Amino acid sequence: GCASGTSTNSSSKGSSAGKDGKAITVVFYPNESAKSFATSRDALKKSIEKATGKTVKLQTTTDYNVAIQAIASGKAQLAYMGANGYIQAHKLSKDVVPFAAQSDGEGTLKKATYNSYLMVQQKDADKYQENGKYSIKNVKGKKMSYVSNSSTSGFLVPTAEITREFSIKDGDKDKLTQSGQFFSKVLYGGSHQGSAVNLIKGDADVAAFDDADLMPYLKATKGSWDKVGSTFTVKDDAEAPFNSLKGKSVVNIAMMPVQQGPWVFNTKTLSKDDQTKIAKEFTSQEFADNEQIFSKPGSKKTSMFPKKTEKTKLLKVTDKWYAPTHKLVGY
Amino acid sequence: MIENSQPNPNALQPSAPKSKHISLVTKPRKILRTVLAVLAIISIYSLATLNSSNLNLADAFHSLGVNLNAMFLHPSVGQDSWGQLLQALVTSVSLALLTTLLGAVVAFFIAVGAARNLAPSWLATGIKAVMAFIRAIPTILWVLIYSVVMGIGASAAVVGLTFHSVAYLVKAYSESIEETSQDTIEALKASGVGFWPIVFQAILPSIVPALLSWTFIRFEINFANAVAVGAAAGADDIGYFLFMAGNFYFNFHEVGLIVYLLLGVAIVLELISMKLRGHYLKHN
Amino acid sequence: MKTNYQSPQQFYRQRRLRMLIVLLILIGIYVGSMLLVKFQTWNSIVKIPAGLIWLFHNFIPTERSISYLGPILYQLWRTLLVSISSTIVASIFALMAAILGAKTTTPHRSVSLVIRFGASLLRNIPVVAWAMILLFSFKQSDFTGFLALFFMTLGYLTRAFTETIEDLDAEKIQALQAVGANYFQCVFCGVLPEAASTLTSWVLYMIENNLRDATLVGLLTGTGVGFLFDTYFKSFRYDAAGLIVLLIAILVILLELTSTQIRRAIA
Amino acid sequence: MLKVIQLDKTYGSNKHSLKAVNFTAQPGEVTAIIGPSGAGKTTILRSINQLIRDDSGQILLDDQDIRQANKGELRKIRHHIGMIFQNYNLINPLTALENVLHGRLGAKSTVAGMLGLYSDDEKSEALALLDEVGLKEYAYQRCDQLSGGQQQRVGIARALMQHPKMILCDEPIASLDPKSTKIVMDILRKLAREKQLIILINLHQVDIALEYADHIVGINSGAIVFEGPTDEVNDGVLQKIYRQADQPGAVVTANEN
Amino acid sequence: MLKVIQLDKTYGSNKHSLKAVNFTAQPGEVTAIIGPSGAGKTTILRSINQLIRDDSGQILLDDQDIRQANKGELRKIRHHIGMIFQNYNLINPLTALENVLHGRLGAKSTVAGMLGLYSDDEKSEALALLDEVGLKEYAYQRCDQLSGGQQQRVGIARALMQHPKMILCDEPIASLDPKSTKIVMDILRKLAREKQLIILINLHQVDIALEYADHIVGINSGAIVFEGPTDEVNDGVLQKIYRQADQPGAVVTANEN
Ligand SMILES: Nc1ncnc2c1ncn2[C@@H]1O[C@H](COP(=O)(O)OP(=O)(O)OP(=O)(O)O)[C@@H](O)[C@H]1O
Ligand SMILES: Nc1ncnc2c1ncn2[C@@H]1O[C@H](COP(=O)(O)OP(=O)(O)OP(=O)(O)O)[C@@H](O)[C@H]1O
Ligand SMILES: [Mg+2]
Ligand SMILES: [Mg+2]
Repeated sequence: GCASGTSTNSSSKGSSAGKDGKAITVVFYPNESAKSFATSRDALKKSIEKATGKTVKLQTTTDYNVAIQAIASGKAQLAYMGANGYIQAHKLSKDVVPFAAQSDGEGTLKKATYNSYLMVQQKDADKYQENGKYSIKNVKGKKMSYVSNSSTSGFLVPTAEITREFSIKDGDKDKLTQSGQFFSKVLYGGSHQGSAVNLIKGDADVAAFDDADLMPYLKATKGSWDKVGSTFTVKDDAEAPFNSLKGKSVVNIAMMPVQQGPWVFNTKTLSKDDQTKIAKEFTSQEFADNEQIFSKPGSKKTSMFPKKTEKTKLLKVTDKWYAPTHKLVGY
Repeated sequence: MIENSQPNPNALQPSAPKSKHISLVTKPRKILRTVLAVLAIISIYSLATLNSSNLNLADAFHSLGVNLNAMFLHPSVGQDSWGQLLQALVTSVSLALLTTLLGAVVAFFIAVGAARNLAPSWLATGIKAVMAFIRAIPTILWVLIYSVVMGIGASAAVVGLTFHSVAYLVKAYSESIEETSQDTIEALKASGVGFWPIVFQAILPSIVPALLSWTFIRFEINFANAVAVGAAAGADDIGYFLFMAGNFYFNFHEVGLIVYLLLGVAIVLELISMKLRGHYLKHN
Repeated sequence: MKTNYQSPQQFYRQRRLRMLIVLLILIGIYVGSMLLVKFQTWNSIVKIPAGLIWLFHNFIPTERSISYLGPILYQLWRTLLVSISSTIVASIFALMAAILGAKTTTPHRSVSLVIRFGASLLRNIPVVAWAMILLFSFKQSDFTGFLALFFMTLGYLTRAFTETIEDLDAEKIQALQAVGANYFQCVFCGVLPEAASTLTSWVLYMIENNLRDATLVGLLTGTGVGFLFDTYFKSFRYDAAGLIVLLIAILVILLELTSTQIRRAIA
Repeated sequence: MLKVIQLDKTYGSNKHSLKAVNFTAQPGEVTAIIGPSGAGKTTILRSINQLIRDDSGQILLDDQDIRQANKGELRKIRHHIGMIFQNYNLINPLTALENVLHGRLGAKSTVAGMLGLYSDDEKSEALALLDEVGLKEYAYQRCDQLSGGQQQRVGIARALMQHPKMILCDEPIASLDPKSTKIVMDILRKLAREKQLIILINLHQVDIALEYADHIVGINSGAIVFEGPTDEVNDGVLQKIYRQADQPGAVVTANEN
Repeated sequence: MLKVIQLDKTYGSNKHSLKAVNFTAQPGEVTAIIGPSGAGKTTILRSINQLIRDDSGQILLDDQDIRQANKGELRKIRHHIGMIFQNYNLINPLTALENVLHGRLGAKSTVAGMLGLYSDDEKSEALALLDEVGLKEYAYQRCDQLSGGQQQRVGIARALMQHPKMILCDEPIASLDPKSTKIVMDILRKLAREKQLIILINLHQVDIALEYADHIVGINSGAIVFEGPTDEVNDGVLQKIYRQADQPGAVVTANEN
């Protein structure tokens, strides 16, 4: 359906477009900038063009700040972000408003979360048990690995969990981020995979990362992805950087739910009309059935949104729904 | 003349010709040695206190060998195609060309104001301080600023990178200008020539080889910078593929291939610069 | 180039033609690149002031930033140490490489070529690739940052030193040969003293440069002022990030002043 | 005619470099200023075209006081005073022809000067001048590929391109070998005669001065100690001019550089 | 005694720069080599201490053929041949004293030379030599702060530090003003007389050669056209030596740079 998109292109120029331009710019977070999502991004572009009749410009970036500033300043009209990133952008500009997020397997927002973990090596797992239950009491003084200091699931959520557990004061939060203070050493893996590798190789005692990024490499050999205390083992056919780590196992000692990231628009530079059109298009069933955007459950080829079940789709959300993350971030 | 012997008193200071032992150490030599000693001590102290996090050197070098082997002996295009990579490479080269050309033109005019033999001292010092400040701001910050102001894309990358380009070249150019002999400038001044004609007719031709060589060095740096931050501004350059291959897919083979491509560009560039410089020095 | 022209008019016509061609080529390159990357020259130039205003508006340190001063100063100090030590260690190796690699002092042409190529290799490996090469093997630590700076500095200094030595007057070295001095004596008593002040300038400049590249070191090491900048930057504490930039600028300018002073004193 | 009247110059606060200097130089004549090193020869020459600003006195070129000229006027006056230097001071990478044409820059507008836009007439004239100094074949050669003597002649052609009333030469032959010296001095004398120029030359070599100059100005420690036609110069005069310089013996150190 | 026998040298493949050159130079005498530019003066001098390797012939210094010496021997021979250059070729940032001490490098072990370890005796001697050339006060001055004439004298002291049998001078005074010229030439002549050195000087200035040399070697286009005591040089001889150079008129171009 791209033919219809181009035909209305010129007619819509002066009218309502992005208030300062004809094209709608969509910016993607580094994660979603990945090359393998190129098809998904193109499909998205077509959908938006179809819905609004305007040209769409896709912008990938490798820097979180650039993405956040772009949507906050209104230079981009549309963005797909992480929950934390959204909160930051919303703080910079109230015009940034969420309008859709991925649902849970039931097609509702109830469990529209993914998981972030604190994991340890299997051989050390016992040390983190208290009365047969896993706890993070013992992580103090250990070597810690985060993803990067702008990640939601690989940094923000785990530090919030640790802050809560150890009742760390607000002003001392930075202590969690630097070597030789709370932790004997703090590492940044640069990516979820990198953080996991830090742990499995033994450079870190404790590592934070999420499920979505590690599923291609790890399988749950005891328990499941939804249970604390489960054991995960590197798959035999895992690709780099795990190819030399086959068979190694890790155990999750804590699991924190993270809210799915929202699609947001900048209400100041995207016309009301387009806002409605896009929101409607994104939350439609037709959109959820687009295989280039939603990969089928269990499918080999991953698209931007992997479906847990057939019911998975995008649902309408508001800023209110993100209250938990607001609380986590502190504003 | 008498007045030229005025540096004598301090130059004579190890004046012990009578005594048996004659020292060769002069004051500047002592200062140099002190500076070197201080730097050496700082280095040793800093090396000793470096946190190497109980690194196992044998393992480290082994894994280094394995990685280098994967990168440089088994390069491959990974999941991208040659077409994509080459096109992105061209984009990166274009970014570097744009930032270098823009930088060179802007920098030349500013450099005239920053050269001590042409401009008043306060102006030269002022400009140089501002340039030092600009260079202290990380490139990624410039890119961020301009993607906020102009939107993500190549334009932001170009403008952001050009700032450093200008700041660097102003320093380099103004130092080249300062090296042109005051006498030649004076010769034209003595025949009643104005400021800008002197700049373009006397100074510019004299420093062309130096300008060329600085500009090419800067091109090399701009190219590296374009690769490093172009991707952040969404310029769709080779840096994006490098970032993806390195940070997302951990594909050493593809990183190796991209490094080879970058080296190829660098070598071609070096050959061109050698040719041009040789040509200019010999023939013009 | 022809050295005989029919008339000065023809000479100037030719010269002007050549200039025109060069100019056209440059403009061609510019326009070509511009179209390729979709760069809008005029639009961009007009927005430069807006960017500067945004910068000052957001990055001016506030009173709150003062509370960050402690850790910032400490990390700045650490970073300075790493910049200095990596530069000094690299300059020792670079000096040896340069003496072996400079056309005037090389024992053999092939050695010179190998060294040039090696230096070019070191200079042109991008940061991301360094990060991969070093991070995977040497982990995230001060040491990794040191190594990265070391290799990059080595690449640049080898080139700079080589050119400095080649620029020396070959006759001066010959004068020592004529005295009966051998290779090492010529190098130590002739080449090094003659080049010393230029070499020192380069070393001092590189220290400054490495300090500026601290952001990159931060990326690799998770320490140093670069990492702090990264943390503040990514958590949108722009005032603190601005404070770091300001302090780095001040330190760089101070270093530049000291190094000018030192150069003057050792001259 | 050039008339220097009561010219005084003090560098810094202490050194009195020129003390009430008076002399004249006539068109059609070669006037040589001789004197020991540091006597003030260079200072006089540079005061004349105001490359250094003197403290007091008058410098009359055809009855106009150069010292009173404002910035614009000074540029115009300078354009009519050629200057030749010991180190030629040409723009090395440019051709002889271009260097000669630089003599016209002072008469051009800023833009024309910046772009080096010369008229066809000017170009022909430059070539003719190069021919006059015997360098026609070298017109398109880079200046740093010329020998010292040839470079100095390019310098002379550049000065002539200014259509000067006067040429100031600061030790024009100090870097030249004897043969080139002869060529250059012959040209200068010829120019004085044929074009009725005022030619003022600072010289170290007394023999050359006696051979070529019509008029000699002797200076010692900033004061004129002799002025008169060349044939009035005798050993006594020379002794007076070089008073401190002729201590015998090889070791003359302090007053040498 | 230095005996050059049938020395031949061809640069590249075409140019025959020296053709069967024969001459001798005696200790205690100043021998000057004169000839037009490009005649081969520098080539002869540099062949003597083998800075350029000649093609054939013999160079006998006190009956030892320098051309036959192996690398180690050559270092020793060179150590006894001082060399003075037109551009002095001192190591600028070092003091005059250190530059003079460089004269000892040829006699030192590699390591001692590298580290500049000189004995107290050597240092006193260097100071004495600087005194001899009139530069005692400048011993601790950087060389680039000295005037040309002073630098050249440091060069002479460096050569003397070698305890030479012979000093080769390649246009030692071409960059000097007349007064410095006199000082330097006086020193060289005095050295020849007092220390019975062989002093071989390339000169452009005929007048200086005639004034200071005992023995003159005239060369033109790579061939010796005159050799004999100075008083045998007359206008005819000079004409022969400078054959192509004395075309009359201002335009002497091709053979000048
Ligand atoms: N820029 C200056 N600052 C201070 N003193 C100066 C300056 N230029 C020249 N002098 C002094 O003024 C006096 C005259 O110098 P001037 O250069 O005119 O002498 P000169 O006769 O040209 O000498 P020379 O023959 O060495 O060129 C000298 O004592 C010199 O030291
Ligand atoms: N390295 C070289 N390669 C080729 N030809 C050379 C080289 N050096 C000198 N020549 C040629 O050898 C000839 C003799 O040169 P040489 O330098 O010995 O002359 P010279 O008498 O010292 O001249 P000058 O008085 O100009 O110093 C010249 O024709 C010169 O062009
Ligand atoms: Mg003077
Ligand atoms: Mg010669």
